[in-house]
Amino acid sequence: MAPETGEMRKRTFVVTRFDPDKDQVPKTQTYEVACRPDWKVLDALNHIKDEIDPTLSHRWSCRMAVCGSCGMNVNGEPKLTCKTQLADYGEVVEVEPLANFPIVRDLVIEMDGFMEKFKSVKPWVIVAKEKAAEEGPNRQSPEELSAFKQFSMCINCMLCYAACPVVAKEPHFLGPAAIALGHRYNMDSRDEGAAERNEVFRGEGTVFHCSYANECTEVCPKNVDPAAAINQAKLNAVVDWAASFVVKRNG
Amino acid sequence: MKTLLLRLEPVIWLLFGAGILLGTLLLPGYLLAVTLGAPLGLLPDGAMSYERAYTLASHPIGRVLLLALIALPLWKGAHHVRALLADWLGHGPDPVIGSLLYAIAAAGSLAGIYAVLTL
Amino acid sequence: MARASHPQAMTPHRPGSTRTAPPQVPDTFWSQPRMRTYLLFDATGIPYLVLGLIVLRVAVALGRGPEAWQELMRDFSNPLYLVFHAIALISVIFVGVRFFRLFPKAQPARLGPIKPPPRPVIHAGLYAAWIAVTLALLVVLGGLWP
Amino acid sequence: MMESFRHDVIVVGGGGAGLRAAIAAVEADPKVTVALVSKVYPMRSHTVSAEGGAAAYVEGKGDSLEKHAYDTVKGSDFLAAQDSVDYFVEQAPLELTRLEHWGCPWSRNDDGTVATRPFGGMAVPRTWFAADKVGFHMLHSLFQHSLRFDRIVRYDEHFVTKLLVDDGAVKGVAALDIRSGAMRMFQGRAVILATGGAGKCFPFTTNGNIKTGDGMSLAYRAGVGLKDMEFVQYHPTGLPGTGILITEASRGEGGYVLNAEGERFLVTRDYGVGQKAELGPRDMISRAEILEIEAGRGIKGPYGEFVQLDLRHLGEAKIMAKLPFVRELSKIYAGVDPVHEPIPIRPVLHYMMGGVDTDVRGATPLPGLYAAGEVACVSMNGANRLGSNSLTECLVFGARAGREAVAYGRGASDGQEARLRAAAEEEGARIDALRGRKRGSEKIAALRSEMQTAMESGCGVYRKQESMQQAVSDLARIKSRYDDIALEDASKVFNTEILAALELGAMLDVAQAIAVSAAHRTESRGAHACRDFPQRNDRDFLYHSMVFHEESGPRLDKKSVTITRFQPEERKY
Ligand SMILES: Cc1cc2nc3c(=O)[nH]c(=O)nc-3n(C[C@H](O)[C@H](O)[C@H](O)COP(=O)(O)OP(=O)(O)OC[C@H]3O[C@@H](n4cnc5c(N)ncnc54)[C@H](O)[C@@H]3O)c2cc1C
Ligand code: SF4
Ligand code: F3S
Ligand code: FES
Repeated sequence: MAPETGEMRKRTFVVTRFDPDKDQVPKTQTYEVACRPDWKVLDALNHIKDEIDPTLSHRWSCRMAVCGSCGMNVNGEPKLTCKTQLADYGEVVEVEPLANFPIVRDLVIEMDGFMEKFKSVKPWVIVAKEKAAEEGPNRQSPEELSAFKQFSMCINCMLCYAACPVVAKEPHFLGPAAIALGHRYNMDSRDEGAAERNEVFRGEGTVFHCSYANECTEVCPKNVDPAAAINQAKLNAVVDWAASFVVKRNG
Repeated sequence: MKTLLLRLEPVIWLLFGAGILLGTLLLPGYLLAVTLGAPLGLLPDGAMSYERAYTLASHPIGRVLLLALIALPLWKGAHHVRALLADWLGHGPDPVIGSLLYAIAAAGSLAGIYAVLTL
Repeated sequence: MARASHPQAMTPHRPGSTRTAPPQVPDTFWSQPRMRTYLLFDATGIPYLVLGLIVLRVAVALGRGPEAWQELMRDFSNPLYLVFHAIALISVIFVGVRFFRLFPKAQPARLGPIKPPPRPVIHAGLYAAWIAVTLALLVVLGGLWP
Repeated sequence: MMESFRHDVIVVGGGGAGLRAAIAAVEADPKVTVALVSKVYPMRSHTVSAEGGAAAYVEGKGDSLEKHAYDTVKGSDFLAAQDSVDYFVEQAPLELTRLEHWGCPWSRNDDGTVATRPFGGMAVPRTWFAADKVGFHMLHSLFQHSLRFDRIVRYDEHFVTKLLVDDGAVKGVAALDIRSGAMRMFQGRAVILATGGAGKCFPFTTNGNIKTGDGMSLAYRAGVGLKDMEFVQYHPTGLPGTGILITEASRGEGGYVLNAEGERFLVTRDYGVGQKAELGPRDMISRAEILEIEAGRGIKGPYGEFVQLDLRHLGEAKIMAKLPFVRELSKIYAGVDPVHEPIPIRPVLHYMMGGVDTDVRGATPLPGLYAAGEVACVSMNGANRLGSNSLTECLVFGARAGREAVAYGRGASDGQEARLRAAAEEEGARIDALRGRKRGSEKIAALRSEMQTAMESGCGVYRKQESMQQAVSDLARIKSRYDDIALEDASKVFNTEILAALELGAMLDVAQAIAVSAAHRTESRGAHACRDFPQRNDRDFLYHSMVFHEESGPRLDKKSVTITRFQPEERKY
């Protein structure tokens, strides 16, 4: 579609391959690709899929860093491949599925466990009495909005799970994105469900598993700062826990 | 034991948090003066004589600070060592190891309280 | 480098799931340069734990009397103790530098009616407190005051 | 034996429209269960990429329902069905309010009320927004809200390949579980299609990889007509090369469109947008850009000529507050920081006004089949959609379709299981035969790009009889070659090659429908601009074009337009 631009550069891609129908364990395969200077890692993968090897499987859709489906480990670091410039890499680029997740096939990981954790923090507005639409929107000041806005920016790309050393070793840990999401609702002035979520936060997948490695925040492509969310959530969970001795809750 | 630990997690985390924050604030002064300055002879004569040390430590503020210097690093240490071992041993924070470490911290803190009160 | 850690880590709940390869988890994070700071941070737990126990001994010695105190001071001049305490000091400083950077954002935007100051202010405040406390302790313990 | 699942309503697609439909259905009846079948996890749906905003009347801003309706009908170049538009504008504020109650982080005014911004073709600022990530926030709010209903059962990463029709009514779908490669049957009394648009028929588009027109093809193959397919929207501000969208909100917030000489040509020259300048409707601005480039006032770049979008005068603070995502996208994908430099832009394919023929209830002529969102054509967009109407459309008509489907299901039968199963098994056999089918000589990627080229040259911003006819015949040829494609991947697990093949099949259906409809309309209306027929011709063409699937090829037909209170007049701003 477009004319050639700038200088093409030859690169070697070392890509994880795994087909449960055939392979016992994942292996790697190398592809030589002449890359445009403005290409992202995802462009190269799509080129491989279209022109070299149609059996390569990977997830992607929006190619604009917002759908969250194209996360992979690139040279060992969790990255959104549609946003990762090849220009920042050398000759050899290693592409693996996101670390810390079981591998379904090639670069595709199993994310159902994540989805369960995601749901377990009750990521919806909990109110004692629901309003009818006819009553009009709630009021929320820009300041109240800013208390949770950052934590609502998560695209569920799961890079933070691939980076977190605790997720790697503790299967039950709720993990950064799920906790950030629960915390997002706890901080929302329209929500009344903090007590319920704090119970989840103190449960099996407890927020206290987090040892503040801050790696989640380092890799997050959307500046959600899940590490901040988790550690705020810890404090809230403690305060809420202490309060539960003072005020007996019904139910 | 696992559930018990889970229940206690908020308290442990609070103690740990206090340890990492307050412990870290207090420790350099103590380390520089008592454990490095005095033995290396960098302090004025008599600064760390028994009488002076005892006077300082037995003052109510002294007792509180001394206890803080015992208990806080213990909790910070126990919690972090548990996390470190989790990485080393290759599975999540282990309840047995955790309990052991927290038991050390708890025992140390209790002993500290006793020692500080009976100065 | 990858090893099967916990294949059940993220269990699928859907009809007809297929066999998966276990997650890629490094044997030890030391093999991952970006994890080293974090590991060192956790590793400072060891000197802290030991320090707590040593200060306990300080308290006990103070309670026992001058002899015990003299013995403790002699021990402290032992190179082993000196080296350990030097390492401990470095650890504490490392913890402070890292943690005082991370601490401000763990403050919720609002705790009930209290609104904490902006993060850079907390950060700077922590450093100021750190220096002040250290100087105060040096002055008092160093015998300059009272 | 093939696994099968039974639910009252089957929703195909987990984007804005699909999620809203599923929620509406379970809320309509406490016993109803819904299967939400989607080829990607719902939060990956392309609704996520919408940036600018969602339109609805707000009190106290000098707005009225009638004004919103008039803007919409005028924007549509009077091809909108006015009953649909009336229902839409009336429901719009309620739907956006519901989303607010469900947690959507709408941007706010200082007094805590919801903020609105101006948008192209809208007479007053009535576009609600959440910075410039509106679709993202709406989709995630909907998805997260949907999680509280256990009666919405999700089947993620299931690719629907066929509608199961029994006794003249739709009774379910057959779907490929992408994960295991197994075929599954979903039985239900009603099916709602919410599969989104088909931008991928074109090479240069704002649409993501999943927007391949599957739902349009499903309905088309089941005998339902596709309506107004020639009307595809070009958005005036896409990044050259990638086609990534720079939202219209950037003009809404005051951005300028400049040519190579730094001239605001929408103001200085007559392109029909009049006073509205940068806030004119998309079709007109896209055409103006093309004319500027043709007149030699474009800037040459590695991906063809472009014009510029200048935000510098807005200042960093405003850009960061209102358009942070625009800044991020420009930096990563165009290498410019809009705070300091203008952004290179050119018209880019964006949206399908046409789609599966439905009435105001979201019902298609085929009993049991409903459609909502971009896949559907309730005819509220006519020949040109106004920016920020379509997100609201997903909610309004998604909800309506959900409720209507439940009501319909109460009186409908289950369909004969054995016959449905036989049809599903047959579909399974077709897919099995296709998987890893080595014989054949055509490559998927090559055919896809030939199709895209044909669409771009035939059905671009400006069209010509000759090039449209060329596209029609090219597509027919590509379609016959499609029967001879070769597939290499024989694995059942997460085989994305077979998905690409199925998607290409769907896109070819849609592309053909677009080209055929376009070629027959020898007038210019809304987004359909013919160089050889520059005038609108209400005498001969004030109707919806319909395309039906026949073995021999697409068959054209027409349908009358519902006109109630706004009579066609010249569209001038
Ligand atoms: C970049 C961009 C910006 C936009 N900005 C705005 C804006 O500011 N304001 C506005 O009003 N509109 C905007 N739009 C338009 C609007 O976003 C879309 O029209 C709308 O989101 C479509 O939603 P949908 O629910 O119909 O489809 P989608 O969100 O596309 O969802 C389609 C769903 O169907 C599923 N699906 C598809 N095929 C199959 C199959 N075969 N089997 C199973 N499932 C399937 C997919 O998995 C997906 O879940 C924008 C569009 C784009 C591309
Ligand atoms: S918190 Fe950041 S890294 Fe984690 S899933 Fe969300 S967007 Fe991705
Ligand atoms: S990386 Fe992991 S340990 Fe905590 S701060 Fe982030 S979740
Ligand atoms: S493809 Fe959507 S985030 Fe990368």
